[in-house]
Formats: sequence, C-alpha cells, structure tokens
Amino acid sequence: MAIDLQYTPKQHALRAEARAWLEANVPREPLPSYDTAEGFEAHRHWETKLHSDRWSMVTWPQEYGGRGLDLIEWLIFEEEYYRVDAPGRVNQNGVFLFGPILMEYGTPEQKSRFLPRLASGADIWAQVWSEPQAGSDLAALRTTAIRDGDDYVINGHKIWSTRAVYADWGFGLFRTDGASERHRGLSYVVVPLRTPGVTVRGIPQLDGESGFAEIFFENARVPVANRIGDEGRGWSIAMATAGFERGLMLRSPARFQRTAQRLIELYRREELTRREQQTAPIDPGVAATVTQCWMDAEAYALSTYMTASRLIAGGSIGAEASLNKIFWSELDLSMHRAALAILGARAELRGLAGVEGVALAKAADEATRWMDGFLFSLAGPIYAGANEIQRNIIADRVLGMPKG
Amino acid sequence: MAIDLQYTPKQHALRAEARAWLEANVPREPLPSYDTAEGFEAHRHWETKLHSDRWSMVTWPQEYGGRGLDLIEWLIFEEEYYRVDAPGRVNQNGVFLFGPILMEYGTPEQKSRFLPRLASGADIWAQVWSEPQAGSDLAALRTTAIRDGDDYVINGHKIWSTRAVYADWGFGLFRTDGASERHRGLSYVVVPLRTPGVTVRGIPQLDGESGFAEIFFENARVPVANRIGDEGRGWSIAMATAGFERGLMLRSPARFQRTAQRLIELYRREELTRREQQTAPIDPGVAATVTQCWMDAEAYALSTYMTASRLIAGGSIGAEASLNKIFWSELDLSMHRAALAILGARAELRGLAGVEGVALAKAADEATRWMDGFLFSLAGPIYAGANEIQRNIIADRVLGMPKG
Amino acid sequence: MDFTFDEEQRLAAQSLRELLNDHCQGSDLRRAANARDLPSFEAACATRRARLAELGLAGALVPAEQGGLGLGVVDFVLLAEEAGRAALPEPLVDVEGVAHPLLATLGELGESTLQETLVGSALVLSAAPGTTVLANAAFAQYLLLSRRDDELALYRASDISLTHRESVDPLRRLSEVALHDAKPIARVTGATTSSAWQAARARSTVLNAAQLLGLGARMLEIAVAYSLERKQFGKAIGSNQAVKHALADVMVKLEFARPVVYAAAATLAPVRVAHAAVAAAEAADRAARAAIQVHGAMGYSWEVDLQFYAKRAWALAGLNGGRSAQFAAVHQSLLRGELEAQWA
Amino acid sequence: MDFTFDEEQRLAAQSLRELLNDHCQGSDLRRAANARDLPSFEAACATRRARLAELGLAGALVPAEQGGLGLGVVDFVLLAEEAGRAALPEPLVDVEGVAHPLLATLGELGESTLQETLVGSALVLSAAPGTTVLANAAFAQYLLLSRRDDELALYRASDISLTHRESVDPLRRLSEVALHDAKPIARVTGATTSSAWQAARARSTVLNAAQLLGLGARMLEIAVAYSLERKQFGKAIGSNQAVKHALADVMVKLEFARPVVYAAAATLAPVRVAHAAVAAAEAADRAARAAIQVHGAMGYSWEVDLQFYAKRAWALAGLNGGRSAQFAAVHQSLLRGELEAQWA
Repeated sequence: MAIDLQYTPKQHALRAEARAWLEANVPREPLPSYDTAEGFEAHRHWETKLHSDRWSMVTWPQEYGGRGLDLIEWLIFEEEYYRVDAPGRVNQNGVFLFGPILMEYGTPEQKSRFLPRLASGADIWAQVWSEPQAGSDLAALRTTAIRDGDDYVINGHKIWSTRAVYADWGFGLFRTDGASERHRGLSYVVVPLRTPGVTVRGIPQLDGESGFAEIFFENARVPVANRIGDEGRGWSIAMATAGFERGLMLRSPARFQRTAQRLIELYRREELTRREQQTAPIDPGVAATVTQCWMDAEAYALSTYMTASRLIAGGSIGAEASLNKIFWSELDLSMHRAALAILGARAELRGLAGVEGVALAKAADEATRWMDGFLFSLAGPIYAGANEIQRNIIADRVLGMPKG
Repeated sequence: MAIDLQYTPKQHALRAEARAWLEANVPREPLPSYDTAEGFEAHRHWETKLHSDRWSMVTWPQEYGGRGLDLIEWLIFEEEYYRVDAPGRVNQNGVFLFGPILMEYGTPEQKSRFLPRLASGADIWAQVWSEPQAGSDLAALRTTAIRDGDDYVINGHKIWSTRAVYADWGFGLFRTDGASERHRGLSYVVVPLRTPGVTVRGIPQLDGESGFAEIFFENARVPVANRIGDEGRGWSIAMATAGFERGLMLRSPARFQRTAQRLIELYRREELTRREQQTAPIDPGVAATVTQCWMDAEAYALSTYMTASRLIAGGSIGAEASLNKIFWSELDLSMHRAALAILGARAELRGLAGVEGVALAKAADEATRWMDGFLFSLAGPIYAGANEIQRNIIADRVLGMPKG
Repeated sequence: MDFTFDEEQRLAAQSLRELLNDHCQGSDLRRAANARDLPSFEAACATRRARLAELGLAGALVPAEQGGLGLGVVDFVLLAEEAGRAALPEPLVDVEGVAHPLLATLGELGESTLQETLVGSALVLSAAPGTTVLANAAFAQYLLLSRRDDELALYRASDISLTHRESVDPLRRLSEVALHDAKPIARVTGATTSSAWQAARARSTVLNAAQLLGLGARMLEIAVAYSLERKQFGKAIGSNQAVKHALADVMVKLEFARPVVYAAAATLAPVRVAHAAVAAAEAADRAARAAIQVHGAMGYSWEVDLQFYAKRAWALAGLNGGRSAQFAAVHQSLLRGELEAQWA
Repeated sequence: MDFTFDEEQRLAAQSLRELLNDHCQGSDLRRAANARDLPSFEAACATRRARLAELGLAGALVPAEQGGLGLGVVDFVLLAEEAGRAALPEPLVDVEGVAHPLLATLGELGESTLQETLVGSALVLSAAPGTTVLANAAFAQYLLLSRRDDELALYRASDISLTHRESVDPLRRLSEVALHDAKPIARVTGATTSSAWQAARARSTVLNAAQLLGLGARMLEIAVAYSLERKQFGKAIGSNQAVKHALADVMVKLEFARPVVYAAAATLAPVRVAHAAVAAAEAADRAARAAIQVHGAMGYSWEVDLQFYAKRAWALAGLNGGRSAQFAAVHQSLLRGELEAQWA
C-alpha cells in the first residue's frame, strides 16, 4: 500500500452522500452574520439542522451524535461543505475544542449534561481564554475561581472571547489557587454566560460587528461540578486542545481552496471585462499572486492529506500545528489582499444586500465579503498564537535552536 | 528655491565633460577581474588614468588631486561612469574610506606621505577590519599592536579583507592596549601588506576567485608614525567612516540603475524571442519583479538626490546609512534573482570570454556576469553590517524602541 | 537640481499640522464616526471646517489671475501629507488639489462658480468620467462630472441624484452619483478638456499618494508607541526583534516612497506619478498591517484609533485605478521601452 | 486515498542515505571538485560509483519484462531526494529516473543497448530536443538526443561532438552537444515518441524537484548547525530571533513543498509537476540564501561545504525551463480555467 491518491469507493460514497444532503439543505441565501443577534439564532438553527442528520460533528463517535469519520473522511466532508458555501459554524468552539476535551476528561455526568445540548445546538459555546494582560501568554492569567463550599467564586476580566456576545456557555482556564503562579494552580472550568455576576460586552471590530467579547466576573458562582478534570490540572488539559487537530479542524484546507477558487473567478472575470473594454490587463504582480495562492492552497490541502494519512497509519504529530498556522494565515491574507487589489476602488464599498434596484449592489456585496475576509485574515497571524511565536516554536522545538 | 529637479547649466556641462572623457578613455573590452593578479594591475592602471585627468576622486579637494565636486555633481559623474560600464574601482577603499579619514585626522606628514600615492594608484589600499571572532561586532577585535619603542608590534589574525590579496597597504583597527576591552584601547593604524611578519592568504569565494583575504600578523613591526589620530581613539575614528558617505560612495545609485536597465534589456529581449518562437511569455512573477526593481532603483536614486540636496543645504544625516543599506542590498539581490530566473538553464554556464566561434559564448558571458553579480549580491545583506543589525539600529535609534 | 522644500512650503505644512493636532485627533474622528446622520456628522466637523477655511488655502492651485494662489502641485504635496497623517475627513486634497484648478480650466464659463467656491461659501468636487461613487459629494454645492474624457461639465449638486453609500472608512461619506437628465450649468469639450481631466487625475493620484505617506507615517508612530507600552511575557513587546524588524521595514518602505512622491509632484511625469501611487500604497498598506499585528487582538477592535488611519489607507489605495492599475501602467511603460529614458 | 510511503520505499531511501553518508560527504565532494581533469574527477568518484552500482537500482523505472524493476516515479522520489541531500555528483536521477525508461520506449531497436546499460557496463543519458548543454555527457557511452519533439534517436556518444563547458557547480561536468551529421544507432518517430519525450520531461522535472527538496533540507541542517556553533556579541547567533525566524520560514517552505512533490510523483499530472518544480525551487533557493546569510561572510567562501549544495540548487532550478517557465505553465492553466478542476 504505497502512496495512492485515488479515493476509495467508500470515500466516494461519503462525498456523494454529503453533497446530496448539503445541496438539499444549505440555505439559498447566505445567513446574516453570526455576530448579530438575528444571525446568531439563524446559525444556531443551522447547527440543529446539521445535527438532525449527523452532519454536525462527523468525527465524533456515533454514541455522541457523530459518524466516527476518520480525518480523511472529514477532509472530504469539509470539501463538500465549502463547495456549496455552507454557513460558518457558530458552535465550532464547542464542536472542535470543548467537545473532544469533555469526551476525554469529563465525568459521565458531565458528558450527559453537556454533550447532547452541545451537539444539537441547544447550547452554543464560547472560548474564554485571554485576559487583558495575557494575550498569547496564557500562563499569565489572573482571573480567579476560588473554592467556597460547593461553588467556585469567579472574579476577574476575560477578553477576546469569540462568539461570547450571544453564546450560552464558556469554557476556559481560571486560577483556582490564588497564590499560585504561571502554569500551576489553573483549572479548566465551564461557566454559563447568563448568570449573576457575569457581564458580557461585545468588542466592535474593524468591520463594526462584535465577533469578540470582554467578560467581567464579579463574584460569579458556579458549582464545583463545572470543573473539567482535576483541580490545578487545567494547564495540561488546555494544552491538549492546542495541538494539531485544533488547528486543522478550525482551518480546514477546503476553506482556503474555496477562497482561492473565488479569487481565480474574480481574476478571470476581471480579465474578461478588461479585454472587452480594451483596458490594460491586471498587473503582473497580482497575476502572480493569484497563481501563487492557488498553489499554496493546494499545498496546504496536500500537506493535510499527508498528515492525516500518517495519523491514520498510527503516526504522531510533529510541528504541523505551528507550520500550518504560519502557512494558512499568510495564505489567507495574501488571497484577500490580491482580491482587494483587483477590486480597486470598489473595495471600499460596504454591502447593500437586499437593497433592490441599486446598480452597485452586486459590486458592494462582493467587496464586503472580500473586505470582511481581509479584516478577519489580518487577525490570522495574531490569534491562536502569533506567527512570531510559532516561528520561535519551530526554531526551538524542531530545529533545536537555543532559546533567546 | 523650491524643489527643482532640472539640472543647472553647470551640472549639464560637467555631465558632458565626463561623458566625453569616459567615452574616449574607457577600455573597450572589460578588464579581467581585479581579484586576479593580471586584472589587479590592469585596474591599477585604470586608477592612474582616471587620476591623470582628475576623475579619480572627484569629491576630493583640488589640492589633493580632486575636483571638489559636491554630492550632486558626484552623482552625475557616477551616472556617466556606470552608463559606459567603466571598470570597478580597485582602490575604492582608499578613495572613499581611508582618504577622507586621512584628510581629517592625519598629520601633514601623513597626508603628504600617503595621499599622492593613493590618488595616483601607486598604492592600492585594503580595509583590515574583521577578525574570525568579530564579524559585525568590531568591538570584539583582538589583534594587538603593542608599543615597543618607536614601533608597534602586531600579532593576530584579520579576515574578510577586501582586495587585500594584491593590495599594497591596509588600514584598520588594532588593540594598542592589550588589557583593554570592547571599544576602548583600539587605535587606527595603517600597515604595509608586504612586510615581514605579515602573511596574506586569499579566501576563494563561491565564484572561485579571491576577493577577500585573511591576514596573519606575527610580530609584524610598523612605526608609530603609521597611527592615524590619537592612541586609543581608533573606535571613534573608525565610526566616522561608517556613516552615510561611506554607504553612498561605495554604492552609488547609478550602479543599481544600470543593473536595472540591463535587467529590463534582458527581459525585453527574452520576451521578443519568445514571441518569435511562439512560446509562453515570461511568468508574471518575474515580470512584476522586473518592474518593481526598476521602481526601486529609481526610488534609491531619488532618495539619494534628496539626501544630497539636504546635505548641500546644510542639513545633517539621520538614519540614511541603515535605510540605504537595507534597501540597496535587497534590491540588488532581487534584480539578480530575476535575471537568473529569466536565463533559466543558461544561468549555470560559466564564461567563455575570448573563446572564438563557440555558439554558447555570448550566453555564457552574460550568465557569468549575472551569476557573479548574484553571488556578490548574496553578500550584500551581510557585509558592512548585516541587515538584521541595520534593522536593530533603525528600531533603536530612529524609532526609539527598547534594546532587546 | 535642488531636491529640498523651501521654508514657505515647510511652514505651510507646519501650520496645517498644528491645526490638525488641535482639531483632528482620534477623539475628533471618533465623534464624527459615531454620528448617526449627515447633520450630526457636519456638527462634529464644524469647528475644524471653520479653522481650515481660515488657513487661506482656497484656490491654492488656481492661477493668480483667477483669484487663486497660483501654486504648483509640489507646493501642495506636504499639505496633502499632513491631511493624510491626520486622516482628515474634509476633502482638502479633492477640492484644492483637484477640483478648483480643474474648475479654473472652464474659463469664463465657470468664473462665477469659481469665485463663489473660492470664498468658501460653496464646495466644488470633481470626479473623473466613469465614476459612479464619490466621497463627500453630499457636502458639495457644485460637481464637475462627465460621461466622456473630452467633456467637462459643471453641475449644481441639487440637480443630480446622489444616494448615500457606506464606505469601509466611516469618515468617508460616499454617494452613488447618477446624472440622469441633469443639465450642466457650464460645459466645454475638445482635446484641451481631455488633457485637463488627465492633469486632474495626475494631481489626484500624486496627492493621494502623499496622503498615504502621511497615513503610513502616522500608523508607524502609533505602532511604535503601542509596542513600548504593551507588555507580554514581562517585557515591552517592542523589545522583540521580530517587532523591531517589522517596524524598521515599514520605515524603509516609507522613506523610499517619500522621494518618489515628491518627484512625482514636482514633475507630474506619468510614470513617476504611477510609481508614486504604487510606492505610497505599498508603504501605507505595510504600515497598516504591521501596526494592526503589533496591536495583537487590539488592532482588530473598534476601540483603537489605529482603525481610522488603516481604513483610510485601504480606501485611498483603491482610487484612480488603485495600486494594481498604477503598477500595470509602469509595467506597460517598461514593455514599451519607455523606462530607460527617465534620466539624463 | 493513502498519502504515506510504504516500508519498502522508505527502506530503499534509507539504504541510499547510508551509502551517501559514507561516500558523499563534503570532503568527498571537495576532492572531486578539486580534480583538475576528467580522469582525476572519475578517480575521486570511483568508490562511490561502484557502491551505487551495487545498490541494484539499475532499471528501476524500466518495465520488468525489459529487465527492469518495474517501479513508478513515486517509488523513486525519495531516492531522488536523498541524491539531492548529498549533492550526489552522479546522474542517478538522469539515468534511472529519465534515460533508462525513455530508452525502454525504443523497444527492440534499443534492446541491446538497454541490456548493456542495465548491467552497468555503459551509461546512457538523454536530453530533450533543443538541448545544447548536457551534464555528465562526458561519462556516457550512449545518448538519447533529438532535434524534434516527435523523434527519438539513440547515438553512440563517440559519434557526437562534445565540448567541455564550465558550470557554476564544480560537480556538474557540462558538455556542449553538437550532433552535426552523426548517425543514430536507433531511431523512432511519431506521436507516441512525442509523448515519450513529454513523460521523460515530467519525470525529470518532478525528480529534480525532489533533489531540490533534499538540497534544501540539507542546507537548513547546515545553517542550524552553524548558528549553534558560531558566536557573536557573546552568544550563539542561533539565539537571535531574526535568525530563528528566517530558518523557521525555510522549514515552512520546505514542508509545504514536500507533499506537492510527492503528489506530482504519484500523479504526474502536468499542473502538479509544474507546481512541484516551482515550490521545490523556491524552497531550495530560500534555504540557500538563508544558509549563506546565517554563515555571514563565511557563506561566501569556498571553504564551507554549503557552497556545493547551494550551487547544485541554483543549477537544478534552471532545468526543464526553470522555475519561471514552470510558474508560467501553472499561470497559463489558471488563465485557461483548468485549475478549478483539480479536485473531486
């Protein structure tokens, strides 16, 4: 069984099944942004729909509502998902980050309490990691959860929580030993976001919407039963979230291949227009970037298939998480910059979706999608560990270079 | 007198005079490399020729054989010099680095002893800075010149001395106080390279020739009169060499504009060939790079004219040395990479200059020139202070960021 | 050959910078950006508009015999840079750098309008033929618009259909422009008209490049300041080599775009103008990205002033065909063998 | 879908690596590079050539019924990578990856030559139509050469004019090739011939890409090792963030070129092959530049082994049209709308 890049009949069948279901069920019009109240509920509904046919968490075991797919099958599903521009996954933090942790570290009670509601979209989960003074440096966390009888009493200030504005629950690290420092004394705790003492405030982004939130805790009480894993073991549990699967699941190659395809479509359409209008062709720099982006999206996909194959064959993970992070974030930025360059003056227009009879509506919609993607891609090299930190990790851990 | 980018009649006249002289006197065939014995002497002869009509050091005062030109006039002369592909300046270390230092810090005796022979090409000068354990970090120098009566006795090991293989003299820093550390206790001393106790050994480069040399000192004696400036003041004298003029004089914008022009010629010629042969056009990445290189060479020239104007108007120098270093070295590398990409398989051929009737001769000559330029340009971001160090300087001294 | 600005040019820029230091800080921009409607936007800008009018820049590029100051683009380029530095919401560059001198080419036909707009009682803007969206048109009384290159037409804004459109930059009030059957109040045609449009486009391109330079420099300052203030792993993030080198590279880009923009302003040679647009857009974009990334997640939020400068830079980078079209213009010159003749 | 090499593929590569560890170190290369003439060059390489012959790779890609091993390009790609890692002077890739399987397409016409070269008593090389310079031709007894795409001709090397030419890579012995009136000993024409040339070119391109991967990985190792050893300002230069990040970026380039090269070897699809050539050349070039710069002035000298790998990388990057032509090929596919159909 040497290298064989042909899909098996089973894989073809899965693709066909996924394609048929998605084509029948994906909303015809894009849902409103999940960073609005209306859009959030529309996306929650979509999560429920996905779950009803076990498409919500295809890699989860069947007993928890999944299909027990392996990584390559998951890649195939993702390709189909992005092919039809299906909605973003509002519960991705729950599905890909919290769910697997819960399955591994949760008690049977915790699993039956949280997993079904997570799976069905009844609960949407936010991640609650960062604090104002601890960005990429999680060991500097200061928000405390101090034991008081059967409760933890939480005080402090979390920030940059994705989806937290409208989410139901959050998971994160809290300092359960107030006297501890750095990695010690942290515990992994889940917190309802609509409970006394918890104030959630959206942080408007460059695009004007609130994808992130700050969370203020003032004597918020949660039962000790909300702790996942042992007290003081939060750091190692959280680190289990930070590996390859996390990076892969949140940034599946299909997403970048789809963007590259849209970029090529934009490029070819523009070239056609210019030929018709007999104006100068698109500049060679942008032309080269578009080609390079297609190549890089392919390389990312091929690399993922190779890693997935190795994992399925029992291999283990090396530096892929850091390498992937650098590669996809720079690719994503590059694709969006190229698109904005092609759009030229149209790029600054904001969407007019639903405005009838406006000449600019289509151009403005397209510009908005690319500009929002660009703003989002600017954050790519920042969140989930700045690329500079990933480069340090590669140099220190893989190449064996000395710490600075 | 607002911004005026027209040349004055006097500047036009200078250009015309320089052009006429150069066209009449520049050797028809390129001289052999000055990193060979034969080529070195041919270049020394060219220095003498230049000097005979006061074109050797146009910015030097008239009393020392120069023309007392200002910086803008110098730029014009350089443009003409590169326009005709005149020979490289084998004595550039002497003319641009040591000469000015001597005029400022030398005694009348030293000036009359060294300047006329430097000016006429009778003495060719090498710089003798680096040591095996002190690359960009000159303060780590260890070669000693210890006073013994009226002599200094020199012991140690210098390396990466440009032109030293065939040069007559070297200038550099030596530790005259053996117990001193870092910047203190260094003196600026000139050393004859053909004297007992001095062994010069060429370092073959990637291109097989020896542009650099190692110099071993074993109890080499030079008179105290060979010290320029006060004992122990070598560091500040050397630093005076490291400023803007140095970077400018050694890397005049005309050189990069000429390379950009040759690159454009190569590009257009290749495009023409491909149109004739109906093969695919040059890839858009290289096309964009060629255009960008032209722009950057122009930007470098304009920037230099702006700085020169400001200096002539009595302004002072800011971060230009570091900014220029980064800019020209990356530009130079980029131009040569683009040329090699256009040459494709031809790029690996080595020169056949003078081989009659060989079909490949022209292609091989052209390839050799670009490949040698490429190898040289690879060193650009390294010597005269690695670009990473220049970036630190900009961040620390100009942007005011904290030391690491 | 003298590539330095004179005292007068530098003093004019200095005056504008001081005015904008007083009236165009982040808090001023934020107030305008938060305005819900046009009147409250205008109210938020009223003081600054009054101060700007007092500065005496009206008709800067209009010939003296038509009541202007008779200056050249090169005299105006540092002012445009200051406008960029401050992310000035007012169309100083579009009016004084572009529309007024264009209006002046209408001769007697536009004379009364020119006098009215020079004294500041009305605002005139222009848009190259084919434009469908125009910033600040909602504030203008007169518009120079045309469907064709060889026609220049002056309209009353009230005769034209203007519909508000959103820009990514909350301080650029865009209007979709539709001429329908509007009748111009003055109109000229012919070859000189098309060269007037070309000149206007060149001025607009080079002065926008100057604004981008100013924006880039401002974002670099903001990034440096933040890198000194923000601590991570116990030290200022600005002490990291990666941060230092990223910002040093921004400075390199800015400092080598600067002389290109100034030379373009001094010569208005087409290739230089296109080069200026490319270099300035690239430098400003690099500055925006580096600054946002230095700010970490903060750079992504509405709460930092950085956003105003970054968004302006993105908006301006697309004008007059955008960085890509200008790069293509330089490349076309290269293909036509025109680049070799730029010097001597 | 299984994107992993099997045990046999990995073991074959492992054997070659061990052989080259013993016989193709920097000192071995240096001995060959210092050889003044062809006989002393051959003497310097003799032991390694003998060991290579014993490895049993002859006819690796020749069908079993013609006496070969009947393997595919994907079975050979790791071997090519190892050849690159070691900057192997011998034309293992050119013979086993390209010429032998091409010779096999001559059928009966080339049968006796094939048998002679498979047992190692003679060397056969090939060069695509239009080639004027060929590496290692001076060592060959047979050459597959043609003036036209649809013609494949086998020559005795002694019937052809070969003139020694210098390469930037001292370990690549180049010959200028002139057919003049030489008569081939076998010759076929027609459409299948032109597809045989195309297949040979695809194999050559993808296996050169694999060599570039190996070269890049080797240069990265050398750079890391040097950065740990060399001290400046009192600490290993490898502790500088700028050095770390530069080398981390090289690793990113290499690791994302790798699957592209393997996929190209597995599918031989034209766009994948072109993509592989671009990605591997870019990664190797990046590795060469970073390694030379990490070495400081040392990287510029003949004395460090790094030069052998860098020069090989520059030479290979130009073959088969070079990085630029391969990039252009991908771009042309994009313009023709072919790229969207690569998956599913």
